[in-house]
Amino acid sequence: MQITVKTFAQTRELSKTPSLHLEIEEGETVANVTSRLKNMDSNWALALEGSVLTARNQQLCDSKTVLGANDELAYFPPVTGG
Amino acid sequence: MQITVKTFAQTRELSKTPSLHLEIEEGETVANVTSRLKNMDSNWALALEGSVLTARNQQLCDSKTVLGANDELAYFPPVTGG
Amino acid sequence: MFSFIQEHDFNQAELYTKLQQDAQHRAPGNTGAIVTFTGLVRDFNMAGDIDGITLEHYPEMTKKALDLLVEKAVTRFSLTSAAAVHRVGRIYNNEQIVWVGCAGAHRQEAFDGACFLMDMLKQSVPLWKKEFKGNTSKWVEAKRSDDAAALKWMTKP
Amino acid sequence: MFSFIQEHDFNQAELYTKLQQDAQHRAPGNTGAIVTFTGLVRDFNMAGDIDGITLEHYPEMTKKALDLLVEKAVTRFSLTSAAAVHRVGRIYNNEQIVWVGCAGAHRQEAFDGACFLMDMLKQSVPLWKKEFKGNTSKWVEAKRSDDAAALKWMTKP
Repeated sequence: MQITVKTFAQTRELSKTPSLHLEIEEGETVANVTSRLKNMDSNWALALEGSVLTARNQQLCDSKTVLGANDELAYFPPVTGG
Repeated sequence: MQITVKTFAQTRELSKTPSLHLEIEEGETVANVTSRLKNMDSNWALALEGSVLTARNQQLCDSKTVLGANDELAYFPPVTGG
Repeated sequence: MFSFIQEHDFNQAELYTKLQQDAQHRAPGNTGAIVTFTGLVRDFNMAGDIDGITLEHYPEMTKKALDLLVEKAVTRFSLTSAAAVHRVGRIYNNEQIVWVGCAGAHRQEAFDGACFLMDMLKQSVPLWKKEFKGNTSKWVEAKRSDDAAALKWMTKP
Repeated sequence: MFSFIQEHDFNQAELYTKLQQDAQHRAPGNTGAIVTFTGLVRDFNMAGDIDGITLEHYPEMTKKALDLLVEKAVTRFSLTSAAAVHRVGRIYNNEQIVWVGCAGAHRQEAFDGACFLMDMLKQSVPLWKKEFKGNTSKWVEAKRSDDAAALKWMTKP
């Protein structure tokens, strides 16, 4: 099944990938996807280093969250609005 | 020498005296004046019972404050603005 | 910095603009946060269902006390400006009673300044509320929770 | 209750009126306190002297996150209404960035609600600031003090 990965701010600039589609297996967690992306290339490795937040379908989530078909998984740095 | 005494809100209603002039001696304190007023009549006795605040020349003061010629001494209940 | 004691109603938008302009004048480009507080008369108060309130004050002292408070807030919280406006006289349900505004470099200072102004105003500015319904009226008692709120600022470093 | 994410500037007075009307509609005669917060761009920020900021966001999530926050504030502090507006895109020095407003029966609830909205917004709404000067720009780092401010609300009963 397929998910959409999105990135924002520094994470977007470092990964050089604002958005991509990814094939995942049933039961894969955010942590699994994160380590697959880190192994893809050095840009992703750098982008996902340190404190990066994740959101599944536009809600903040943690690394243990299990992903499903057509989910949108976003990576971004700590927010700085306000 | 002479001072002006003023009262406000419940203190004014109970004392039935919004304002009066009073002769005082050199060195008299707020506490002295308060006990003289309390002895004047039962209205004043009632008005100055319990928690009553005092201000000398429009600044909050305590009972040990020494009064001077032409001072304005005000008595009023705890404030309830805002 | 400004303060008014007045019988007539005030306009929140005008006061906000006046505060912002004063802050910009006093410390150009350094205001990052503006907090305002507006107090209104509720239908249902201490004595139950009411028609409104009457505010008595000590005219010669009220303005001085309010000015002093505004100055203290600016100094204590390093504000770029602060202001307070209080109405006196007869005020009906849902009407405005009081407005305070604080401008500062950061949000915490502006929030603290506005809280401080309201807490201390309820302790040191000679204003007294009487609630009325029809022809009857009743003085509002000072609240212990207001004493506690003001005490907090006196004991804080 | 309302929230907006927008590129164009907002009018403090209009938002205040909208909040007050909403509170009056939701709980007639029960609003005794209205607190507003406005955030502005300062000339001098983390990176020193700047020309302004650019705000990036996650469009599909920002509005949802802001709506959720406003709802949480109303529930947690028993407010009569609450609202939040945040700008995105390019914003120059001294312009407005963010506005929050809380209406409640008493002042403490309205103050707490507005503090809560600002503290949590800086923690959970996907917005990122980049400061620019001329052709150079630099991302703003998240502050530890903002983490601490948000944590305060999570541990409070």
